[in-house]
Amino acid sequence: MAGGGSYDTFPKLLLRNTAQFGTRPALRHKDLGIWQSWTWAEVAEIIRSYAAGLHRLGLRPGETIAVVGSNRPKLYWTMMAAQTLRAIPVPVYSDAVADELAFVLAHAEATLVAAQDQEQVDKVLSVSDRLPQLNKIVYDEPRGLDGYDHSRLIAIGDIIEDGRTALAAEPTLGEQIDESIRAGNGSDIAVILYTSGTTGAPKGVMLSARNCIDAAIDTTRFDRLTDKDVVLAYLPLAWAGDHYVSYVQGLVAGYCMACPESSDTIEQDRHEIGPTFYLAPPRIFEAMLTRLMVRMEDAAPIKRRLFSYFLDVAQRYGEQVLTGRPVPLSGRLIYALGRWLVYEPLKNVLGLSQVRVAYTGGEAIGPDLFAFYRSIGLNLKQLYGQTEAFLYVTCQPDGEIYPDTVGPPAPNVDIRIAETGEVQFRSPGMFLGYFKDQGKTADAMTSDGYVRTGDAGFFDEKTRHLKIIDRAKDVGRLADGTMFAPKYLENKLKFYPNIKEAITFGDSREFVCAMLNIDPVAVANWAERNNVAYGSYQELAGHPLVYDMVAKDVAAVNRSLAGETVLAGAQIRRFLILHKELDADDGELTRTQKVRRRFIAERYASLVTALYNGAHDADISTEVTFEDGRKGTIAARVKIRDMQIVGPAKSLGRAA
Amino acid sequence: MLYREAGQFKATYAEDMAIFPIRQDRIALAVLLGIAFIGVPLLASFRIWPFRTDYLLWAILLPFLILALAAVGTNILVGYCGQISLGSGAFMAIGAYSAYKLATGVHIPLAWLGFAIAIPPLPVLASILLGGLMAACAGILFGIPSLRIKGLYLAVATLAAQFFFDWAFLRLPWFTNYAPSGSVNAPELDFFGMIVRTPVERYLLCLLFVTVMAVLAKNLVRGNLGRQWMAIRDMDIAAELIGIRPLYAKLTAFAVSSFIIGVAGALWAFVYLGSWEPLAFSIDRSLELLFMVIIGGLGSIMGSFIGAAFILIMPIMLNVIPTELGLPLSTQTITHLQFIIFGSLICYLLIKEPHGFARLISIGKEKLRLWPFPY
Amino acid sequence: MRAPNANEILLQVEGVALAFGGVRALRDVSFNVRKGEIRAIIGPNGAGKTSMLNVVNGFYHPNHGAITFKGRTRAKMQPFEAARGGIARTFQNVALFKGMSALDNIMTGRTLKVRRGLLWQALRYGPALAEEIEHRRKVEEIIDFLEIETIRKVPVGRLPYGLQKRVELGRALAMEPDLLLLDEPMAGMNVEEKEDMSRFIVDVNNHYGTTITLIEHDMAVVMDLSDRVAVLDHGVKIADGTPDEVKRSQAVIDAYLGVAH
Amino acid sequence: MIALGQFLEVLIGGLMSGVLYSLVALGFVLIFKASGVFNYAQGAMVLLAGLALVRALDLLVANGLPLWVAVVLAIGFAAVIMAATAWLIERFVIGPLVNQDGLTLFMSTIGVTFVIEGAAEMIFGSDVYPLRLFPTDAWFLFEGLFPGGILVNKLDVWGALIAGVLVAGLAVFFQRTKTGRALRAVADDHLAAHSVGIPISWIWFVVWLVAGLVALVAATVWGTKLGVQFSITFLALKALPVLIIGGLTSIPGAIVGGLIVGAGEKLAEVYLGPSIGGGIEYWFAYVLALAVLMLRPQGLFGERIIERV
Repeated sequence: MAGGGSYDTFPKLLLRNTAQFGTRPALRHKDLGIWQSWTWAEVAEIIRSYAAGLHRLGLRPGETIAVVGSNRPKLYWTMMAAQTLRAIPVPVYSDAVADELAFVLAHAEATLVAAQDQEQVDKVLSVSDRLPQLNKIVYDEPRGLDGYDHSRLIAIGDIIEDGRTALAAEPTLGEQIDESIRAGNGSDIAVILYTSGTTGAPKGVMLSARNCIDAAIDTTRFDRLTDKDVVLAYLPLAWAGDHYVSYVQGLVAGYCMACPESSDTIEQDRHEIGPTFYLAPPRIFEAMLTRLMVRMEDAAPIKRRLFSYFLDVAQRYGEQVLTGRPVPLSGRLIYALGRWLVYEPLKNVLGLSQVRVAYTGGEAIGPDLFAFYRSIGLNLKQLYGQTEAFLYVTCQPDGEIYPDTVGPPAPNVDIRIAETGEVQFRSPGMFLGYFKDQGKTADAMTSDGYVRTGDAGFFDEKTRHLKIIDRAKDVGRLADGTMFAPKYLENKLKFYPNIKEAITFGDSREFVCAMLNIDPVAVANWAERNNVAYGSYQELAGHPLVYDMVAKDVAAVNRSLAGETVLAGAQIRRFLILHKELDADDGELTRTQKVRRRFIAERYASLVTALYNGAHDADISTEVTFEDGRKGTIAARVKIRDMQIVGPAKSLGRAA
Repeated sequence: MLYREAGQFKATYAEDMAIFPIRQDRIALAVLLGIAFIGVPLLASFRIWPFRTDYLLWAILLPFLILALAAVGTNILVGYCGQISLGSGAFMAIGAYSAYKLATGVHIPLAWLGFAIAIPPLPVLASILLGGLMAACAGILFGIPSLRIKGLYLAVATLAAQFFFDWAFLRLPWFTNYAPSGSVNAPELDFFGMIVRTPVERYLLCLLFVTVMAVLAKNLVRGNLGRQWMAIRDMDIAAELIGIRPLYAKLTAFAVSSFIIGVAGALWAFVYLGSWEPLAFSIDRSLELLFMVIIGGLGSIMGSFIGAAFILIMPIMLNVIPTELGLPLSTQTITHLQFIIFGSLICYLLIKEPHGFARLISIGKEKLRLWPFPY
Repeated sequence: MRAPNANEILLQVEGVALAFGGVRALRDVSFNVRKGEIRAIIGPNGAGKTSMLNVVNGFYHPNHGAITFKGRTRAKMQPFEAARGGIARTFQNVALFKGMSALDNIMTGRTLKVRRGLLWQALRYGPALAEEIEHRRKVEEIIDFLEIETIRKVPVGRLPYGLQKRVELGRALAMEPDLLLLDEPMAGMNVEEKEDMSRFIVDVNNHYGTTITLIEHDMAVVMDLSDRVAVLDHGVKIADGTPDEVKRSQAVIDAYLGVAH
Repeated sequence: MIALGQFLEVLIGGLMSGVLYSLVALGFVLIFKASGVFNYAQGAMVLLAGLALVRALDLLVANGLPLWVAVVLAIGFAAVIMAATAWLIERFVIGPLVNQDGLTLFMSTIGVTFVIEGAAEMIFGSDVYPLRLFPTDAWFLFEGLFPGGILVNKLDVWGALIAGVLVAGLAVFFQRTKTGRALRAVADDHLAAHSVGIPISWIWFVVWLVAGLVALVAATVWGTKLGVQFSITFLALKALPVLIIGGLTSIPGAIVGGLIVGAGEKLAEVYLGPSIGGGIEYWFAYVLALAVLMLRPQGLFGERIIERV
């Protein structure tokens, strides 16, 4: 099992991998219909030539190079080549609008940008007037760029070729490259990851090489990852999750990273490559489950009955079988039949049948969703982490999995709970601070060197596992003092296929209200089957039958809340369905689709007041940006629905 | 349900274009070949259950293999190239008789030129293959009209071939080496010293022929020539406009199809019948082959095998089942019933799935791959 | 990179006339197409546009007049000889091979480039397989170029209209033609599909340097894409020149807005 | 002189038998013209009609009914049988296969052939039944001109007369009557006909019924000539070249085709046959059809196939 040891920078790790796993595949990319692949040895040669080429372009140690685009081999190689020259790669979200891109590039003072294709190049060119220090743009796909002026625009392929010929011609260049690899040490800044930041402008998290490598060594050992594993690289490059799993852990464990053909063939490519290690934020698991259920709706009745029967069986025995706890023989037999008939085919169609370890993180996952995947035999585990901790703060070991906790502290991670209930930690993967922002760094750290997570939580007495309640700032109290955790409620609501997004209000108010977003796919399919006519998303969202259907789901959530002592009081009294989908382009969601609660509260203030003043409908008009950047306004009259509160189980018993 | 395709990715174009890209299909094929090449001979030689008598080999497996090969040939012409042919029986006959003549020495007295062409008897294998070649030449000859006539009209041109050769092999004694009875005996099946006599040996010989030629046919059909045929079948004007020469495409289809049918004819005569007369290759044989291709599945090599199996086993089932159930039926009513059931089954199948069994099976396979989802 | 060099004429149509019995589809039409140019032929319905393409393609044989392609004036010609000479074509109402998948349809476009004979293809081993893979590789570039990766293995019969048009363009490109005849490539398409198709046409012209002759009714597209436009009406050429010149010519306005003939 | 006489005799004999072939061919043309189906089962329908007719006739005569009444009743019974068959075929075979391609429909008619042959023989018995509806004795013409006159069989003359009447009747039926026009509309494009409101299934039933009646007429003539027996079904194969030469879609073409084939066959048999082994009658019609096709791919009278791109 490969470890870091004396290899304290990524270029050194690359050389080690070339020595130890030279012929093993390092990277695969579905292109032109088949999976092209490169071994570690081939990758090392390409990186060496690419680094030489970049050096000749004038990239100096300490300078930053931005990387904009989706998961393409040449963009990952740009990061490796930059680190070989001890320069700092700065990945940026590929779907960021021009202004966000301009802010990050200016803040990071990037002298070079690696763009994926014509679309990204145009975005960078449109803001290049605000980027004085940017001198060259390199690109991966030449499509459509023939007509551009090639003084500042160079193809990555050409740089590699130029580097290769230069290395062959001048031996001194080769020595310079080797010298800069030797000179590299653990304390170099390996990468700057800009957080999406639910509040305020993005912050650049600086991570040292030693931070990343030590953290990755612990986790690869924790999950016994070897060079035989395969990972699908499909998440945004700039997200800590993808950088950790596809790039860093790949270098440390020596396993193979597979890039899909394009962003809309991810599902098909995952099915083909069959990854063994899989990370996804909860909304991807949610989307998968919704599509799965919608497809099953249209199956033949016998198949539907068989499917739901075996899902119940999975709910009864799945968890025990997965964690090896004792199961009665009949249960074990019926589960085995279920595995052959439903669970394996299900995972096979989703491309997850070879997954040995799957993690979900970045946001709290609804307990029912989590339990569903484990029950069909997917070894799904929760991890709690942040970009500032370079992902891992806690992660659940294979044996001990509880749906509502995020597991014990990750190896070598020290966690404590401050008196305000905020979780604080110190870990090998801890960040050095925010780039060019000492003020914010100071805020984020405590005097004695702990990082403040901003999340509230506590250690469960029995299992010593950390339990995250909510964002520290968002956990509130109802007027009568009962605790109100909006995130917890929202996750329960989002488990139901018809509800895509939910925002709950209740802090310092008499009761809890919720604003919901219906899932266009699931509800449209339901409307089609029950031949409910609708012209637009807005009309569907306001349809009385849709309100009834969603009301049933909210009632179910209230019933499950009634069973929990701590949160019984926080049941949802009134709710409305928003007339438009929450969208990152309107600033209502972050780039990783997390809800920006405060911004929404201000933007829909008129709706919130209507919720609390007993009105039965409210008018709202909001400004919207369309796909091509034009602005427009949408006005609607939104109806509000009241719910009865389910008394706590005990009292119900007495009253009956 | 049976398919676990996650993780089977294609790293080279050769893998992507393989006949059986999915591992589960490859396993199924290996099992099938295992049974065919090892299972059957073993069971037969030790007279174990299904092979206690030679009936299964002689009456079912042997004819199935040879007719399947002929069906593959017919499918290339009718299924892949869209040229309707009612002359397959004649091409089988040409294959058989020319192989017979070549195996027993050819003597063509060219009286007016004053000399005669004499070819010594050739080894059996050579004569079978050359017989196929002769059938191919006849195929090309009768393929020429297909350049001008299309569709059902073309059926008549091939019908002309059928009746002409029926007549020729009956009336021109030269073909039967002036045999008085009009029927002809197969030469000794001597393959490089090994004499093929017992049913198991005959079965293995045919199995070898069929496997090799089916693979070659599948390669042709998947390759560029196959695409040309299918282009001519789907829309010959568009095919011509992208550079396909209709002459070359149609005649190669006729040639390849007739070659395979010719070899099948030679095998049918030499290995299965032993001694035969032209009636063995009459219009009924052509219709039977056309049935196999259409019910099995037009444009599918596997479909030809399924069609052959169906058309062969169905009549046997029809008269085994009534006796099995103890229904006292006179042989005459049985044949009449057989006609009625056979005809209605054909109509039912054509209505249920015009593209034949092959399409039904591929739909089934698709459903299994997507199990439990409908799409 | 695509300045159409004025002097080199790729196709010269001289005084072509075509009649089906009484119907005179084309009356004495002459025009030329320069190498590397996007040349449009427009005109109201029944003006003889498609017949003109069919004559260039060798599908119809003109009653009189001459056609010179790449310097060679040709006599009576079979359609596959035109294809062999480097003329590819798409059709007004899509002429795809319904029995095959999108990939196979485009692969048939490679027919002219296949060298290996029947026996080699039957063996499909060694050089024969290598050649098949090399053709597959070229077709994959076209699939990538036309962004139809997701429908590679789908039978064309099941594809929506817009995608079928793209597969047909792919098939024509697979022939690596010198002259590409597009017969109303955007008929029946929505705005977004039209934008995509225009982008592809421009890219084909830039990237592969293919000369394109385009028949299209959507004036905005024609005026935007083409270098020169020829206008046909009732089988007669009534205008020829750059889009601006043609827009202003009175004859064209009359033809379109209707003036009693 | 003798050679000329013999030639004339063979020629007229050939023409006569040709006309009989066209009787069967007419059935094919009818169904192809109205539904685009190349009906291989026409031969089997002739057998079915013949068997129904002859068995009914024998039964009625045995019960002492006068000949004329028996014949009319038998023909009525056979017509009812043919109507039932037409309904069954349209309902269970042609209906469901409505927009399949020509080859599938052709194959389905072969399926129908098997069913009809099996059912007919099971119900009506399967040995040879003589039928005497027409005088079959010889008739000598133009004895004055040629020694011994030209031998002509009365049956052939009757056959020719019936064929002429049939053709005239069908031509009028197709051109003048409402159903006839509807038939032609359905033949061109049954979707368009459907959209105009023509009841497709009724039209097809009528077509198959008329074809059945034509088969009945053919059965009366061929039954008398050969006796009602299984081998009548091979007439279908004999009628094919007639169709091809005449063109699949034209009624007059079927008659002209029949004449050419009949005459051609007999002449070839008499003059060409002996030199190359005899019995060439078996395949001569097909080679003749092939030659015609090479000249006109759609037969002498068929419509020219125009393909538009």
